[in-house]
Amino acid sequence: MKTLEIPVVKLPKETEELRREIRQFLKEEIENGLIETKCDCWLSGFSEDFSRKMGARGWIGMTWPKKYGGGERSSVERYVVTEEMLAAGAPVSGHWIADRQTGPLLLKYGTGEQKQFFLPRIAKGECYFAIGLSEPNAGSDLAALQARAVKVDKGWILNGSKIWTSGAHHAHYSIVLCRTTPMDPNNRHAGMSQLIVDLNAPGVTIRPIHLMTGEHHFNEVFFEDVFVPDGMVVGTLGNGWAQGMAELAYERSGPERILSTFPLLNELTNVLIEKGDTKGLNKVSRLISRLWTLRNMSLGIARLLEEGVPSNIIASLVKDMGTQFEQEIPEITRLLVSAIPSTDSENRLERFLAQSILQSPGFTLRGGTTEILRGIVAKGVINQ
Amino acid sequence: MKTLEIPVVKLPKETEELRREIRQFLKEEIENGLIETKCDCWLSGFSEDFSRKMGARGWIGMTWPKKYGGGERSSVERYVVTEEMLAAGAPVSGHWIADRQTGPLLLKYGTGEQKQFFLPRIAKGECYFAIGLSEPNAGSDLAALQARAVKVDKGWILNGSKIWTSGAHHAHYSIVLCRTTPMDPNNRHAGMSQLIVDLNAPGVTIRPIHLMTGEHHFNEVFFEDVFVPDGMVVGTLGNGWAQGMAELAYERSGPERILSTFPLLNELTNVLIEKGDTKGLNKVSRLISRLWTLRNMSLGIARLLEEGVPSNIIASLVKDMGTQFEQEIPEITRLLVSAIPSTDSENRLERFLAQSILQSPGFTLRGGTTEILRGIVAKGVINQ
Amino acid sequence: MSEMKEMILESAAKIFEKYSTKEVVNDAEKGQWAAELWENLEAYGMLGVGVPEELGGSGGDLDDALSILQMAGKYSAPIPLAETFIANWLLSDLGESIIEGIVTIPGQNSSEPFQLQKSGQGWIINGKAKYVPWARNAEKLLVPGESIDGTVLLVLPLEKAEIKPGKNMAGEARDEVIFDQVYIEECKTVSVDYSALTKKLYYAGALTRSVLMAGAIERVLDVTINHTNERSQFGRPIHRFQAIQHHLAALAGETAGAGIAAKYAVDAFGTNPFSKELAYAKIRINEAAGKVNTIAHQVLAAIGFTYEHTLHHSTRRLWSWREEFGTESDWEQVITEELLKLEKNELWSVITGVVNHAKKVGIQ
Amino acid sequence: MSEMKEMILESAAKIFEKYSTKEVVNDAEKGQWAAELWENLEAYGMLGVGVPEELGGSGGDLDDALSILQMAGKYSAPIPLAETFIANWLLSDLGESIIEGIVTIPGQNSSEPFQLQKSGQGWIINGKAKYVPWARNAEKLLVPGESIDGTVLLVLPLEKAEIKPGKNMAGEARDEVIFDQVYIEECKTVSVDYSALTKKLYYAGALTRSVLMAGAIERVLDVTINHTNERSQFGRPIHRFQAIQHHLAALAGETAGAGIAAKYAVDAFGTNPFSKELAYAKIRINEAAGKVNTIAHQVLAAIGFTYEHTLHHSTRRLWSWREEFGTESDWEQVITEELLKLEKNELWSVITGVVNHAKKVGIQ
Repeated sequence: MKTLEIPVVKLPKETEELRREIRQFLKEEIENGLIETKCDCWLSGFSEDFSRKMGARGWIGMTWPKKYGGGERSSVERYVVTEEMLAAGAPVSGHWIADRQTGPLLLKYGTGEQKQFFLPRIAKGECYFAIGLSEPNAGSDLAALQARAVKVDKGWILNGSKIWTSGAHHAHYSIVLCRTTPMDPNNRHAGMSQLIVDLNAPGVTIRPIHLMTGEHHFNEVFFEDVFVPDGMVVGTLGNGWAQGMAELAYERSGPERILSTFPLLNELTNVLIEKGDTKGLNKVSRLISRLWTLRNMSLGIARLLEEGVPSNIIASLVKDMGTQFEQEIPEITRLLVSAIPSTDSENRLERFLAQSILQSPGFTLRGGTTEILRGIVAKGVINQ
Repeated sequence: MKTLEIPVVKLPKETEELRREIRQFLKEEIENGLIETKCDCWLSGFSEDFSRKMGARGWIGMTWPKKYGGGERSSVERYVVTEEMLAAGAPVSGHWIADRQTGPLLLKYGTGEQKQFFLPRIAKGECYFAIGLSEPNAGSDLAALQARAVKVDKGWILNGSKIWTSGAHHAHYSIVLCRTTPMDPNNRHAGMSQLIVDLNAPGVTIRPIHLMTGEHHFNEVFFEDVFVPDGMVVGTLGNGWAQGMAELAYERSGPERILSTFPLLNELTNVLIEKGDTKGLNKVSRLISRLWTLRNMSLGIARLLEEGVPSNIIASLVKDMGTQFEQEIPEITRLLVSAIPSTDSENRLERFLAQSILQSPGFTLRGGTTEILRGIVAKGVINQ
Repeated sequence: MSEMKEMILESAAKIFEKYSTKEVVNDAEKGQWAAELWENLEAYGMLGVGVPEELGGSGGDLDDALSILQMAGKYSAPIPLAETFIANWLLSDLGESIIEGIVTIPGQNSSEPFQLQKSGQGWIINGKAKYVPWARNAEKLLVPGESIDGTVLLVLPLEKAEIKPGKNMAGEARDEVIFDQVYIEECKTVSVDYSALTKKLYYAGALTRSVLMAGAIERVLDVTINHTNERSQFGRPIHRFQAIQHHLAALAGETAGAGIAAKYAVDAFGTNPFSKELAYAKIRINEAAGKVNTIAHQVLAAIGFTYEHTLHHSTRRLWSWREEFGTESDWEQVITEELLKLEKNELWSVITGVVNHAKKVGIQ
Repeated sequence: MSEMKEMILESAAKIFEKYSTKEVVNDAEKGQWAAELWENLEAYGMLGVGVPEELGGSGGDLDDALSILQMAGKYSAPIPLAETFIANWLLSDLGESIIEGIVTIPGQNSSEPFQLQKSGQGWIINGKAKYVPWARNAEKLLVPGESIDGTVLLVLPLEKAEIKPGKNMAGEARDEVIFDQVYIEECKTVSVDYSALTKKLYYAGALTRSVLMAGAIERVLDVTINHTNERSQFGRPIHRFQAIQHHLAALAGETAGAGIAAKYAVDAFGTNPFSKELAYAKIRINEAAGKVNTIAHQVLAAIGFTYEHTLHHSTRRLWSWREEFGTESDWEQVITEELLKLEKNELWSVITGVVNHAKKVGIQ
């Protein structure tokens, strides 16, 4: 079945050097106590300093044109940086969305000014973006969104609110999907636009949503008569839905859908090797085989996306399977070792285990729930 | 939640003696080469001789009134007989349906003549019944059935066909659910009746449906102008749907939804103990814990049914969970031992493994698919 | 259900409903002792249920006590009720009166016996216990001890102990208790066999966690069903979606399974405190806990993942409790050791509890 | 895809379509040799793909050969194509010409080397091989052998062998071959290292089963999707039910996973016949096989469970093949042995194939 075909990607030799460079950098950061390994670091590991250092090394906006501060490197090299960071549990959440989503969006749809202004700042690791998609009471039904902007002289007046906005309290801007013409119940996807909203603008209120762990990563963002200049409209007015949905393929098949709990798997492997626990390592072997497969799928899709091949179905598939895999790691780990999971523990395994267990419900919810993804995949293969 | 409450059943001391009696009997039958242990024996283990012997010992129709050949024993004692037979993989398929379903149905709805005629024969293990419910193209949508009977002098003329009729080629009669008034699309459940059809009557054709294993257990049964005397209508004309559905609770929570692959689990345990394989036995321990739970649920429902407490929801639950459990046993087994599953193997474990693997798809289909059951359970708990 | 039991449960329900509210549970996580909850349970005699009146209890049977505990699990009650019950059982089994006030026991079977040294009228105590539920709030700690006269069950006052605060994943207090050359004037000791005592603590601990979890699972089911009734998506209540229905069915199955497993464990514990049914139950309920949490969070989606919602009161407790007093692996190993003693084809005898030919099998 | 490859695959597809029909597969199960299928593949040079022409092959590369094999898996082709390919690889790797006619190899790594004794112009052969695919139809058997000169790769004519018929769960011929003091005039022998040879047989066997399974899984997906389009229930095509959609999504996931795993395994085998990627692939595809079968049978319900339907051609093969040349457990053990040699924090190096600081890790 063509829809499910994924190419084999051979990583070029040069990427090996890149990996070693990253690992050396990370080793020093960790040894100097500047960063700390965490599970689910792309949501919960934040460091302005670290983001700036990554920018300085050219590891943000890697594939973008040099004139916008990018590195004009291949998507495979970008992939390598991303997965090395995740495997090490490095604090990458600050620039994550801007690098993964905002950059490509602006490159595709942004005006010259937008590109000129935002991309170099993002690439330096100094300018963060937040996603402005979900709304209260809309849940998975994104098309039900109600935020609206009304045309005024030289710009738009935005009202409404967004929810589950990760990192909004750190971010400088948000790409807000809103209605620029009133909702048509017969075509709920029409009349939406994407606006770049300055989160420091008057009328913007950011309210933390504490997770059940007590941590603060998510926010509710309120827009009350926020003025958005004309120059901050992304792409075509009314085309926001299509533009927003195109982002999703980037979001769904990346290594962050596979590796969120990798630090735990690594630590588990350490412990089992030390104990010489072959039965436990048998389980790890099974997980490696699954990870190997998922990573190859994810790499193949990165290649397809680079080539412009539509990959929404297969990307949805990888997200579904990858996040299940992420969730399985803590469940398998706890049965192989004696550990009392605790976020305060001095024992790495116990700490990673607690982080993984407590964050794991989010894996299969964020960026499209399992239920939504399976619907997409099923419809995709039926219509073959 | 009341719907999910199940009582604790303490098996009376007397049942221990009963168990020993059964085990002694089975031991002799096996040692004398008269029967052979098989997985899924209640579908695929057939022996007229064995059924007759069970009848002679009073192990069929155990709870029925003595005047109808029953033993007036408790439902718990009946449960004990049933589960002992299944655990041993004994050839009980001949009388299975008649004992489990037809007897209780006739006791509840049958005429005096029907009870007088059929029950003693069933209890002797000499008269078998087949279920006449599913039809071609109806699948899980039982209410779509089309078999119909038209009134004539002194009886009915039946036309139509039934499918997936297990054991019809051995059975003497079938309880056929059919329309005695034409289908009303707005009330598809109305106008159905249950008829006792003599499978040797003119106009009845039984065509084998071979399973993918090549075995013959299922049939398609065709009725072409089959005359059914008035005396063979069960219960109230037009009440067939309700009568038929009431049977289902008996069908769904019995030990045959838990123990179909028990002979394999037993053999696996033997092998692992012999090897002193503690990690393997850890897995068995987990399965035992699950089996213990399921059996306690099943026993509790048997008690509820005896007391007349509606238990359709919880019975559906047990069927769903029990059949998943039955399916898991071969999947776990094959990873714990070195074996080449084969129905021809001289090694018991390899033989049971092949039987279990090849029959296992049926477990979660027969008697209500997993999908249907989950719908019933969900609606049941939502409407609390 | 007996009238007595019904009365007890009704009173307990009222107390939990009133004093184990969302706010109380959240405050407890921040370190606030749920004093009103505890005091009311005490005032109504709930803490002494299951212990004969002549030993200071309030009557009723084991089953009554564990029904109260299951309710405590359902209401996420942030108090050492399980620990108090275990202390009661241990003492009353030895014919000793139970202790007034807030009592706790070590939460894992890891602590070495505390050392007692006679010193003048009193004792010098040395010892460490990790992961002690609510040690910071408790007045007494019940632990195995050792003096030159042998091993004892020791009831220690906690005023002079050093307490290092800790918590489990649910934010429940799990503190470290350190006695470093602490002089104590009075302390109750009862001679016991050390290994029997620690085994008893472990099995009783597992029973309490099983029952607490069965209660928490009930709550998760209730919360989830309510959510599917109230929440709409794509224009209809989400329980109309087949995927949600399948989640609910699986959840109901785990709830029913955990419920019956807890019931049988309670029943078995009454006649044999080391019954293998306790192992089966802890395994099965642990297993249920993981599944239930996954399903409930999936159904409630983002909202159930917030601190604001109460779902996590139950789910975080379930994640924590399944690790306390034995994981699935730990208890599997207990069963395995018995299985290894079995003769051929005796598995069915183990399941049914009826051995062939009146012969004894290894497993009890 | 190269033009050459496209051509090969197109021809192969035509042959399988025409000669590996439902009837041929069913007849094969009853013992009928699929002669037309074999002869056509032979006539079109398909059997020699992947072997240089100078060694009797028809050119093309390994990838081409395995693409044909995947198609054979998809069409449930009841012939020893995998065995022929393995024989080809072993011989051509040794610089030997490949063998004409129907060749097979032992289907499990269990057989002891066959014993050769020089006798006049010929040899006396003793040995047993179990579970040999289509031995009853094959002309030659390729096995490890042993003579006083050492271990050899041995190509034995089968006319004089005793063949005890057997079958796997799919009804594919898996026979026992017995040479009991059989005199043979001519038989090809090539000196080889015994353990290298058996390891090669095992790894190559696993590769072929992985690829066959990937093909069979594709077929299962196709059949299942078609069914959900054609079958209606409660008044609508069943693919409209969310539960069915979830089944399809899971099935698609396993299919994609198995497909990519097979591709990478083929790729890896070309450069290293003992690559750990073969282990990963066999594990992952075995795992997929079980899931795929469960899902497909659940979706197709009773109809897919009958002999009349063709679903079982694929599912029974999947159940059989996952046991051949290593279960998940067997291959996990192979990986485990390499993991045990790892230093701390080197797991990621294993996954990426890039060691830190240009240092070698144990696993290759």
